[in-house]
Amino acid sequence: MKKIQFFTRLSSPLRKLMAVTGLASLLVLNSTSSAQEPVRIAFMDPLSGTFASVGNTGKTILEFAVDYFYNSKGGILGGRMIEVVPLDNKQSPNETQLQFRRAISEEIQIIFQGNSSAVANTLNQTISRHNRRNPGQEVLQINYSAVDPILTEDNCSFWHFRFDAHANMKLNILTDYIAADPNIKSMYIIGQDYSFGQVVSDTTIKLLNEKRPDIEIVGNEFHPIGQVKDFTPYVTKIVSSGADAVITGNFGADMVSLARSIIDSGLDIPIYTFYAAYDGITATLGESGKGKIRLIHNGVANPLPTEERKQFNRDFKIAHPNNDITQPRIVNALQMVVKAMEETQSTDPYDIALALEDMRFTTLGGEEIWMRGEDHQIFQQLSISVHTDEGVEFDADNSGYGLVTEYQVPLEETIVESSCQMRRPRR
Amino acid sequence: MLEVFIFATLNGLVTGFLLFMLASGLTLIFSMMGVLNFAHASFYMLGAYFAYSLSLYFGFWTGLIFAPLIVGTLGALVERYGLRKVHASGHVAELVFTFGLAFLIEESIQFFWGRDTKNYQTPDLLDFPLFTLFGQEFSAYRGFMMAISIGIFIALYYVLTKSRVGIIIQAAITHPQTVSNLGHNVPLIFMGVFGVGTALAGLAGVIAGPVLTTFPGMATVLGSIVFVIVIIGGLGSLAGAFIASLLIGLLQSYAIASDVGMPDLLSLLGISFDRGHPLNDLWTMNLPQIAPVLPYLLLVLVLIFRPTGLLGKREE
Amino acid sequence: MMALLKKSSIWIAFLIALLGLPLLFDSILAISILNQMAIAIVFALSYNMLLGQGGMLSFGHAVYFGLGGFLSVHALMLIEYETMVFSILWIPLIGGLFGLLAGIFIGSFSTRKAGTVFAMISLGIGELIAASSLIFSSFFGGEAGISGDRTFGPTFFGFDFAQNIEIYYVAAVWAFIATLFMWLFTQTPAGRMANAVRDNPERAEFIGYSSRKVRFISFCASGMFAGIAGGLFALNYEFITEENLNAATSGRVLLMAYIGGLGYFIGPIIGAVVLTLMNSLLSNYSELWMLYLGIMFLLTVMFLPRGFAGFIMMHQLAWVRGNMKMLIKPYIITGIPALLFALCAIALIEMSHTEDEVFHYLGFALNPASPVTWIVILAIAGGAFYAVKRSFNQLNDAWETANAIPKEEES
Amino acid sequence: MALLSLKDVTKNFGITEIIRGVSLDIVEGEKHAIIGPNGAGKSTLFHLISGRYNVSAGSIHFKEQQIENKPPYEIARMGLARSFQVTNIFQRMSVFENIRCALFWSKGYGYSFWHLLGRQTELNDEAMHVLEQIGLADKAKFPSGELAYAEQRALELGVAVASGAELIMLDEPVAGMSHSEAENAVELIRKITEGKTLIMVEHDMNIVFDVADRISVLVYGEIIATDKPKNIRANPKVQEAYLGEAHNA
Repeated sequence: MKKIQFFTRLSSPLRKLMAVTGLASLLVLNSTSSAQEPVRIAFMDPLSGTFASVGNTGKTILEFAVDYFYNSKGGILGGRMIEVVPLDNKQSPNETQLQFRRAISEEIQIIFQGNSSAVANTLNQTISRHNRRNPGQEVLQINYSAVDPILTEDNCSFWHFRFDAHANMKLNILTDYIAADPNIKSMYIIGQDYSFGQVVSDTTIKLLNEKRPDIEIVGNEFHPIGQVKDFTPYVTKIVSSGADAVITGNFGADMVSLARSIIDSGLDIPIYTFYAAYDGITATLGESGKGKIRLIHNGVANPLPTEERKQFNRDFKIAHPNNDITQPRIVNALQMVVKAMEETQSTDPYDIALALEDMRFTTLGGEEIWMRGEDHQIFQQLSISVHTDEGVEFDADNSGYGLVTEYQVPLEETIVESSCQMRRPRR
Repeated sequence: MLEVFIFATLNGLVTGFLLFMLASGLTLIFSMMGVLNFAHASFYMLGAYFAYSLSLYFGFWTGLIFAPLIVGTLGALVERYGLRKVHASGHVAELVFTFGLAFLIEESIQFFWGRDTKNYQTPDLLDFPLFTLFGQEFSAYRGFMMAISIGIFIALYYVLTKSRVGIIIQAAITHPQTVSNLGHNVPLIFMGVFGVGTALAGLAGVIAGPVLTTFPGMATVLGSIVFVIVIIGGLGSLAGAFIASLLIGLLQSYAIASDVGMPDLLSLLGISFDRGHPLNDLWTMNLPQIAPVLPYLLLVLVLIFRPTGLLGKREE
Repeated sequence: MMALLKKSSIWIAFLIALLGLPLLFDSILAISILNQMAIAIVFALSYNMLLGQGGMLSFGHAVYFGLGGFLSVHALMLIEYETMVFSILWIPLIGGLFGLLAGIFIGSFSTRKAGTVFAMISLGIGELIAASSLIFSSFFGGEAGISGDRTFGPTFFGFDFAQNIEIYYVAAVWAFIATLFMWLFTQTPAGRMANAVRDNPERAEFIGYSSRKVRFISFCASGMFAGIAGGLFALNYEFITEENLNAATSGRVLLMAYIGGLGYFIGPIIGAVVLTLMNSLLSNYSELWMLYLGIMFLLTVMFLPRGFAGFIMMHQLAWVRGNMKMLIKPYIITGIPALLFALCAIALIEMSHTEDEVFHYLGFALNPASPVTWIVILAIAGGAFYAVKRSFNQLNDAWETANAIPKEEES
Repeated sequence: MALLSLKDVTKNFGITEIIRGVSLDIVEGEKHAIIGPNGAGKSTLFHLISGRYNVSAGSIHFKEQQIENKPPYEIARMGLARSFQVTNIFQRMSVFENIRCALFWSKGYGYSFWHLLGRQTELNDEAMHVLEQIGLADKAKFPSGELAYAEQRALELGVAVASGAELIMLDEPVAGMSHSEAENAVELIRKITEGKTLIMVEHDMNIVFDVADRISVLVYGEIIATDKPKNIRANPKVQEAYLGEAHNA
């Protein structure tokens, strides 16, 4: 019996239909056939719905980088192109499951995913389960942005690699920075009521207690994620608490609304954040946020250290004038995965995973980064940058405002212990 | 504590008045046409986006005037060419229609304006603190929001009680059948009310956009709350909607401002649980955390004990 | 005997279709979609018990689905830790049981009235439970949800249910049983009185029935079947999150039932199948698929008020009279330009959205930057629109003739 | 002994008193008509007896049991059935289903969800029998909402009497019918209420005097007379208050 691939070939009747209606006369027939089968990698993030802007930017960066480094230069592994397959998970754990099944149905074995730790956790569990039950069809999770520490600690997996510093690493550096500021005597913590918000809260309290016991935590607030109309009532509490600084793990609209409410209330205190830049946030904060908003992130912001990195940004801007390189770690992840493939001359996830372990790699920005083998966590320099319009060579949202690095910590100082007890598959 | 209370009250009032601008239109539509307009908050969002685009070229004030007009026209068109057609298939069909409309408006906004947050700013003219109390500023823009909302309330009250059209509408809210029997052009009234109702929602969007952030999710955040207000206030009662709007605005604001929770209650009762208790989540719950669901709790309680709503004059 | 066979032939066909489909569509993706369909069918049918048969418009039906699912995942965990040992085949029963319990509890106060009051209580309850699921994270697992593993239970004739195809057969059998029982429910006094109360709650009281109690029974049964669907979900995905009991899920089931056709038992089944397919396949082709879904949905509500099933049933009369062939030609004549118009509209929307220099569409490479492309497509769309408009009257006439009462039948 | 007994029944809506102390005994087997000018409170009285409204004061006994302020379904279960002035059937269900639903309770099915209706031969035969009685057997599968007006009225009657109630209350059963339709309807009423107790509200005096054994005259919420038809015709009070007026009109 003929196996019917109905679901993936739906368009062919339509194609015929278009052909008979005579449209063909003015159109060039498309020809993307290549000699060798492409290496397919999935990009699974929200591409529609509320969170879509972050996902679409990430997709654009990955696709651009694939083209920039490899496809335009004849491909990898002796002439194979890389094909990025976008999978829209709408940032929902449910949809992630469905899209994962689509990925394995199309025999994709590498999945890039970054947004939402809840999704990353789901994907991690799903992949572990799938790989255990289907030996020979394993899938690799390339996590470029989900920062819940548990992914490389208690729930660490051989099939998961993280290319971003996790929340505790970032908070470790951020609290060092705060602790060094003698003007800060009290701190207000506010966050979305979900796992990352809670990690930020718990860890901040713990670390500040160790580093600066004199700093008083004058508020520790959780608000429901994505449901707050108006942050002013929260800001009222911040004002009346007399806090010298605010720390928040908010992202998206919750981040913008919170920051604007704080600034609108006339409160002139620093706001320490993780995600207060790009995708419209920088433009919206604009002048009012200048010098007040600080971000902790891995890699570098302005000034970019090398000419290659600058050129990459410029070329990207030409191709995509309305997007920014928001997450250079996507590029690092791609380059390291390809390096692992080239080293092993294989696209088998198991081989790639072994090659990635303890890989040291020099990024476009000239820094050396390290993928620790024991828990699959990347280590690289961490920076704290400020939202400003001075000294910004590469701005965000075409707004003239952007991030300028104020404080940097080299790789060695970012290393933290891991409780990971990895179960390694036998081959 | 006093400053927290004062600001919580002010914030509650700002939110409450804003909610009333949405709820007033929805009450009119709901009471007269029996349509639970799920897309009402989407018109609010459209207002914010139109005003944003207009403000880029002509400034904030042009947006303030024209965006609600555009939204109102769109609303009237939707009523004329969409809802009226669906009307024959019954209330569930109408409701499902508005449900789909809300979905479509959100998607269209993402299509035309993109998915990121929009840099829609308050006008420079109002970019100063109105007053400073206990070190906290109350921005002039918030004062302006309140003034507009109160102005709308007064205007609406005046039109509905003094003008001929208003009296017909009032009658149509409480006795929709009778009014059509009296020979008034009910379809035209419906279209007008729908247009005005959505224009009010649009106006709310215009003035809320700069402070509450203009982004594609802004309708979802408000959507069902407005419903809740209309139901709590009671069918056919604008006054009820007004009271319910302020009630919910203040309720949420006070709940966030308060710091009490189960731990306080338990310690008052002298009970304590350790963290490992299976119901630990319940014992550590606090009021700010559940503030957003309070309106729904209120809704369920009101419906169980007083199905007509606070000031409702009729059921169904 | 023959009569029984004839009566049950549609059920046998349904069972064969359920069990046979994976032989036809055997890719991993197809199995995944079939699994979703089986779950969606049970869920949508359970919703129709409320709205279509009982006249209760609910905005919170996902609560019963979700609670059933959460309890089922907890049951999976109990099996995993060997607190209780039973075959995972019975998991949907646990989901159903808790759906029923939740239905009994919530129904005890929400079914007093139908109409707006009921709808609003269901909305409020839905929001309350969805919100508390995020607060009570030890039970609901916060936004990441909770997960189990279905392979730890006793095996069933050597199957350990590791593969999705195995679970599909479990789901298919359960979906069949649930569908059968839901249909049988409509054939009982309680089921018929649910219709009566939907049509006229007042009159129902004067023939001896408490409308409230009739609604309550339907409500509980509906909650139970939603719980079974939740249990199937838990088995299929081995995890469940807050999403599964929030308003979006409640909205989706309303759409399924409505688009399929509320007045017909088969309606929600059609709706579940169509929406699941669209959900899974459309997103493959365009990131604007939600926009198309919205447009399609509005068009359905406006032009097919009785859903797809209603549209099919519209042809019953023509079919009975043997006039279907009169309709085929007009349908094709109107249908082809309509399809062409839709394709052109999609092309225009996509072209205005894309950032690429070449836009690949239906096998053609279009240049979005060139006005020629735009003009040509607009021209085709215009022509197609004109063709639809012109041929529509003929279609209408054909419809009238096909459904006209033949002379001898007129009395 | 009276089958139905009203004692000083009063009903007010707000400050308006609609029923002002009505006392009335209906004897088993009698055909009783209630007449009176518009707005006299006839329908309200029906609603009070059948449980749709609660009484403000007074008591109602049916089969010697107190029934005032009980929910309609409990009263119906005791054997009191009624029809409505405005057609009040299950619009989206078939004619057959309408009748069958009306039979459920009296046949002891209750809220059963374990009896399959297709197998209840006796019940289905009974429903068909009622349909034959009301002359709608050939329309059994017809959606009831699409019946002609007179047919809907017949179905309305059928739903009321199907359960085999001992006391049947008909609220203007022939209102809105043409003369010949009304005649048929009266025949039907006679046929299906044979051997049962009947209370009816009707405006058409010919029908009232034709059908009723006794007549009560309700004026402004009070019964001014209850008597045999010929005595009512002769009663000067009635003539003054109602009949004269009606005859002159």
